[in-house]
Amino acid sequence: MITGFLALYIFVLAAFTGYEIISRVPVILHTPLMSGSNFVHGIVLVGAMVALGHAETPAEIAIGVIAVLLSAGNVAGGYVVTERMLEMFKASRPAASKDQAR
Amino acid sequence: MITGFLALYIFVLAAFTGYEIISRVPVILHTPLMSGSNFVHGIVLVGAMVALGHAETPAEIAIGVIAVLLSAGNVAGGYVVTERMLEMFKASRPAASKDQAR
Amino acid sequence: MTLPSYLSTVVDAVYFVAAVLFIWGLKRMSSPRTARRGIIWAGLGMAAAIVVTFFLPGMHNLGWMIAAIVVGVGLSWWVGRRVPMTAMPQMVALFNGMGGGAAAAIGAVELIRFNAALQLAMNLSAARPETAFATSGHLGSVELILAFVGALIGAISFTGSLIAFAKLQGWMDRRFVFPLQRWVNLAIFAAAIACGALALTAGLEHHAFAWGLLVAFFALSLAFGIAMTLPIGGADMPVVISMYNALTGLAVAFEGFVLQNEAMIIAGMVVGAAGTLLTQLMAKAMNRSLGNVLFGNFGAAGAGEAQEISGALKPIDANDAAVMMAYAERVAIVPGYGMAVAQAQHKIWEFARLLIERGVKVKFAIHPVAGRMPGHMNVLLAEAGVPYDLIEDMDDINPEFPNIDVALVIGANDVVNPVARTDKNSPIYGMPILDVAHAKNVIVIKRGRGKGFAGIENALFYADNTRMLYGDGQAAAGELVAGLKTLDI
Amino acid sequence: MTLPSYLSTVVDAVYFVAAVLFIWGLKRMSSPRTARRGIIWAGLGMAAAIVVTFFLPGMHNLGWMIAAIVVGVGLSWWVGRRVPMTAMPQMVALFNGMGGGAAAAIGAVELIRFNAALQLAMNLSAARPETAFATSGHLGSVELILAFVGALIGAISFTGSLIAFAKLQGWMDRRFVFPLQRWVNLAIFAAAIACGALALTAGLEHHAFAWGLLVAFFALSLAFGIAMTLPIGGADMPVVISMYNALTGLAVAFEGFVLQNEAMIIAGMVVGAAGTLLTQLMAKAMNRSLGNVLFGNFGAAGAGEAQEISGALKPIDANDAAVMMAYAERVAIVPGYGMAVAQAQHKIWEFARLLIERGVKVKFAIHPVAGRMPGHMNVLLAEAGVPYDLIEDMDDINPEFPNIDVALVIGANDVVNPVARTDKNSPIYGMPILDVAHAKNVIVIKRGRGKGFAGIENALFYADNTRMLYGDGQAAAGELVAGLKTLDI
Ligand SMILES: NC(=O)c1ccc[n+]([C@@H]2O[C@H](COP(=O)([O-])OP(=O)(O)OC[C@H]3O[C@@H](n4cnc5c(N)ncnc54)[C@H](OP(=O)(O)O)[C@@H]3O)[C@@H](O)[C@H]2O)c1
Ligand SMILES: NC(=O)c1ccc[n+]([C@@H]2O[C@H](COP(=O)([O-])OP(=O)(O)OC[C@H]3O[C@@H](n4cnc5c(N)ncnc54)[C@H](OP(=O)(O)O)[C@@H]3O)[C@@H](O)[C@H]2O)c1
Repeated sequence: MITGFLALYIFVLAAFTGYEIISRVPVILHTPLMSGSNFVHGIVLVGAMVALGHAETPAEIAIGVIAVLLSAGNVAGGYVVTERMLEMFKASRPAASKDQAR
Repeated sequence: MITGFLALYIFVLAAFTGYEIISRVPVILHTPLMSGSNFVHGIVLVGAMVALGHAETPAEIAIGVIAVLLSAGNVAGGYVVTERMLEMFKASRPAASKDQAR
Repeated sequence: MTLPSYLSTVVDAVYFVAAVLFIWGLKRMSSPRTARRGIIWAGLGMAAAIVVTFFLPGMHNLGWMIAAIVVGVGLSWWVGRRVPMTAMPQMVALFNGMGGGAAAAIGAVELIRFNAALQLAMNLSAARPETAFATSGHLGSVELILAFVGALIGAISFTGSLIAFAKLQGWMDRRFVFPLQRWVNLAIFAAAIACGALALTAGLEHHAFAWGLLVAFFALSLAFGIAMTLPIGGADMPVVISMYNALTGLAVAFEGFVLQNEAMIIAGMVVGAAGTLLTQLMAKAMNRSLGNVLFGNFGAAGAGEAQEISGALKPIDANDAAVMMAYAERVAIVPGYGMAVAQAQHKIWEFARLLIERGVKVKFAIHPVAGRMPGHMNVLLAEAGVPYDLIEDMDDINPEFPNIDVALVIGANDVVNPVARTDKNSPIYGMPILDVAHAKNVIVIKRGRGKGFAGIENALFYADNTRMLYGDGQAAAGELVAGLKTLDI
Repeated sequence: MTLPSYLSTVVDAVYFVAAVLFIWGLKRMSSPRTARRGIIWAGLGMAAAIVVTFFLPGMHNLGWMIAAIVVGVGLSWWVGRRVPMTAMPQMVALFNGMGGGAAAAIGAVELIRFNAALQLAMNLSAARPETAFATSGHLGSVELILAFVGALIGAISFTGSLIAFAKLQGWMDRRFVFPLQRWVNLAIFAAAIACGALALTAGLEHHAFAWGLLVAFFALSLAFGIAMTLPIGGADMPVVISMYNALTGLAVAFEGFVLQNEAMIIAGMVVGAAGTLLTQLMAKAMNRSLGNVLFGNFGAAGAGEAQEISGALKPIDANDAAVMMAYAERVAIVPGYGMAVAQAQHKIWEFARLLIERGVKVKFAIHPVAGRMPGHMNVLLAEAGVPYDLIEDMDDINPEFPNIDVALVIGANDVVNPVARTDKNSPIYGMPILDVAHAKNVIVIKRGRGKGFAGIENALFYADNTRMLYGDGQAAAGELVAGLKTLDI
C-alpha cells in the first residue's frame, strides 16, 4: 500500500528527476521529446487494463474498454512517431564513424 | 510501512535525482559540495535519536548515545564548514549589485 | 509464496524495470546520437509492462481487453507510420488526448465501482454507513480525491487536445470568440468543480453520491476542455499541446495512485514535470506568458504605434541568387514555418549539398521556435537527411553572422525580424531572434508579402543587403538547384 | 486522530519538507550566487527535523539524548568555526567518519534489540520459534539484511575516514605497506562478511545469533576500514574521502530503511549518488582509476623510460617579474597546491588587485584538481576575497593562453606539466592540463626543485619562455607586491 507520505515522496522525486533530465535535452530534439514523453504516459494502458480487468457492470466494462482503446492508441502512436523521428537524426559520415568507434 | 518495491523506487529515484543535480555543480563549488553532501547525510542524527529513544538495555543505550554524539558532530560540523566556505564566494562589485537587482 | 502472490511480485518487478527504462530512455534524449536507442529500450519496458499485466491475479474481460488493445495499437501504429513529418504536431496532440481520455475513463470506472460498492453496503446495513463503508469501499479518502482530480484533468486534456488536433489538421480553422467568453468558460469550470466536490463530499462522508452528479461532472469537464481551447489561435496550439501533455502526465500519476501502481505514478509525474518545463521554454522563446497564450489577446495589446519601416523590397531571380551562393565562402540557411508548409526541406538539402560539393561552408541556423512546434525544423531537416552536426542553435550561430556571406532565409519571418530588438512597441519586442540582418547578404524565399505568425511587418526584408526571391519554398529551392547545375555546364 | 498519531503525521510532514529542502539546497549549489541560501534552507530543514524527532511517540532516554546532542553539536561547531580553510579536507573526512560511525551504531542498536527480542520470545515459547519471531522481532528479512550491510559500510567509512583525517592532519605521515598486504586486507574483509552472514542467516531462520558473532562482525568491519586506508598515500586522500562520503550516504540510506525513515533513505541515497559521481570526476581529472587509487601502486607503473627534459632553469628576481606583469595587458594567475601550503592566497590577491588598478586584465585559471581536493583553490581564493567571476575553468581559459602575456604559476606543478600531453611514458600522460606553456611568458613561483604530487619532472620549467621565481609562495608574492609599489614612487 502506498500511503500519503510515501506517495508524496515518490511524486516529488519523480518530478525532480523529470525536470532535471528534461532540462538537458537540446532544442534540436524537442519535438521527439514531446512525443516521447507522450509515449511514456502511455503507461496509462496498464491502468486501463486493470480497470477493465476488474470491471463488473456493463457500464464499467464499456468505459473500461474505452480506456484501454484510447491508451493503446496513445502508447502505440507515441512510440511509432517518436521512433520514426529519432531514426532520421543522423550525424554526417565522419562524425558517425567516430561515434561508432567509441 | 515501506515495503520492498516501494523502497526500490525511492532508492532509484533518489539516486537519479542526486546524480542529475550534482552533475550540474560547477567545479568551483566542488569542495563546498563535498562538505554540503556530508552535512546532508547528517540526517542520520534523526535515526540515531530514534535508536537511542527506543533503547532499553544499558548496552543499547551506550551505543545509542555514541550514535547520537557522532551524528550530532557530523551534522553540526558539516553545516558550519559548508556555510563558512560558501559565505566567502562573492562576485565582484558590479556583478554583485546586478544580482541584488534581480 | 502462493501462485498469485508470486505472480504479482513478478509483475511489480517488471513495472519497476519499465519505470527505470522510461527515465533512462528520456535521459538518453540528451543527445541525438543516443536518443533512438533510449526510446527503443523504453519501448521494450513498456511492452513488458503491458504483457505482464495480463497475468495479474483476478483479471476479467480478457476478450474485450485484447480486442481493444489490438484495435487501438493497430490503428495508431498504422496512422503513425504513415503520417507525414509535417503533421507531427497534430499527431502528438491526438495521441496525447487519447492518454488524457484514458486517465479520465479509469477515474470514471473506479468512481463507479466505489459508488456501487458503497450503495450495496448501505442497503445491507443501512444503520451504520461508516462500518459498511469500511468493509466495502476500496478507496481511501486521499485516493477518492485524487480519482476526481485526475479525472477532471484527464478529461480537460482529452477534449482540449482533440480540438488542438482539429485546428492543426485544418478542420477547424477559425478562433471561436464571443463576448464574455472568459466568464462562460469560468462558469463551466466552476460548475464542473462544484459537481465533483458535491459528489466527493458525499463519498468522503460515506454516502453514495447521486449518479447525476457524476455524469454532470464528467460532461462539464469534457466541455471545459473544448471551451478553453476554442478561442486559442491555431498557431498557438503547440504551447497548448505541451501543456495538455503535462496535464495528461499528472492525470496518469493521480490515477496511478488510485490504482496503487507506482510505475504509473512515476511515469506520469516525470511527464508532468517534463511537459511543464517544455511549456515554459516554449512560451519564453516566443516571448509570451502562458496566460497570454491561453487567454490570448495576442497582437491586440501593442502599447503604442509600431515604428514605420521604410525602404523597398528588392527582388532577385533564382539564377543570380544561386550564383551568389556558389561563390560565397560561408552560407547560413535559415528555415522557418514556410519551409514546412512548402515541404521544401528535401530540395533545400539538395541545394546545400551542391554548395558543399563546391566547397562552400554551409550551416543551418535554427531558432528554437521556428515553425509551429519546438524543434520542428530539426525534425524536418533530419527527415531530409541533413546531418545534425550541420545544424546550429541560435546562441551558437548568432555571433557568427557577421562572418557569413549569404544568409538564405526560407519561409522564416518572425524569428528573423530585427524589430524584436529595436521597436519597443512591437508585440514581439524582446523575443530572442536570429541575427540574420548582420550577415553580408540576405536572400529571403517567400511567396509574397505574407506576414508571419505574429502578423507584423519585417524590417529585415527592407534592409539594403536583403533580396527577395519570390515563390513557393519548394519551387524556389528547385530553381536554385537548377541555377547551380547550369553553372557547371 | 489520537494525539500520538497526530504527532507522528506532523513529524512525517517535517521530515518530508526537510528531504525536499536538502535536494533543493544541493540544487542551488549549481551557482555560487545561490549556493549559500541553499545550504541555509537545508540547515533549517535539518534543524526542524531534529526538533520534531523529540516529539515522536514513545521516546526514552531524553536526558542522554540532549546531552549527547549538545556535546556533539557544540564540539563540532566550535572546531568547524575555528579551523583554517587549508584544513578543510581533513575536516570533511572527520565529519564524514562520524556520520558513518553513527550509521554503524544505529545498525548495532537495531541488531541487538532484534536479537534480544528473539531470544526472549524463544525462551517463552521454545517449541515454535517462527511464531515467537512473528510476534516479537520488529525487523523483516529485508530490513535485517540491510541493517547488516549498512552497518558494515558505515563501520568501514568510520575508521577509514578517521585514518584519512589523521593522514591529512599530518598525524600519520607514512604509508604503511608490508608484503601480502592486499591478501591480509582481503582476509579481514572476508572474515567480516562471514561473521555477518552467519549471524544474518541465524536471524533469518528465526534463531537468535550468538553475541560473539555480532561483536566480531563489528570489530572486523572497523578493522577493515583501517587496513584498507593505511596503505594509501596522504595525497590520494581526497578521492578516498569522497568515496567514503558516498559510502556513508549509502549506509545512512540502508539504516533509514531499517528504521522506516524516508528522509534518511532519500538524503542518504542522494549523497551516495553525489559522492559516487564526485569520486569518478576526481579520479578522471587525475587521470587514474579508482582501483589505482585504492590499491595504489602509483608512480610504480611507468611502462617505459620517461623522456629526457633538456634546458636550464632560468631564475628571475621579484622586481623584474613585477615590472613584467605591471606592463602586461593580460595576466593569468595559476595557483596550485603550493599556494595552499604557503597560505599565499591573500598576498596573491593583493598583488592581483594592484595589477587590476593599473589596468592589467587579470584572470585566475583553475585546474579541477589543483591542490589536494576538488575545488580546493576556489575555496582559498574565495577566502581571500577573489570574486568568482575572475576565476576561469580549465576548459574556458585553455584556448585563451596564446593571448596571455604573462602566466604566473604559484605552487602549481603537475596541473601545468606539458609532459601530460607529450610523453606517453609519463604516469600523468593523458591527464588534462592547463596550457600555461602557450602563454607568451611564464613565471613560476616555487621554493626550489621540489616535485609535485606525481613526483615527476616538469618540462614547463625548462621552457624558453619560463622564468623561475624561487621562494616560499607567501614571501614571493609579498616581494611582487613590494616590487609593484616601488614602481609608483
Ligand atoms: N515553434 C513553436 O513552438 C511555435 C509555436 C507556436 C507559435 N510559434 C510562432 O511561430 C512563428 C515562427 O516563426 P517563423 O519565422 O518560423 O514563421 P512565420 O513567422 O510564421 O513566417 C512564415 C513565413 O513563411 C512564408 N511562407 C508561408 N508559406 C510558404 C511557402 N509555401 N513557401 C515559401 N514561404 C512560405 C510566409 O510568407 P508568405 O506568405 O509571403 O509566403 C511567412 O512570412 C514565431 O512567431 C513563433 O513564435 C512557434
Ligand atoms: N585536487 C584534488 O582533488 C587532488 C586530490 C588528490 C591528488 N591531487 C593531485 O595533486 C596534484 C595537484 O597539482 P598541483 O599542480 O596543484 O600541485 P603539485 O603538483 O602537488 O605541486 C605543488 C608544487 O608546489 C610547490 N610548493 C610546495 N610548497 C610551496 C610553498 N610553500 N611555496 C611555494 N611553492 C610550494 C612544490 O615545489 P617546491 O617544493 O619546489 O616548492 C610543488 O612542485 C595533481 O597531481 C593532482 O592529481 C589532486
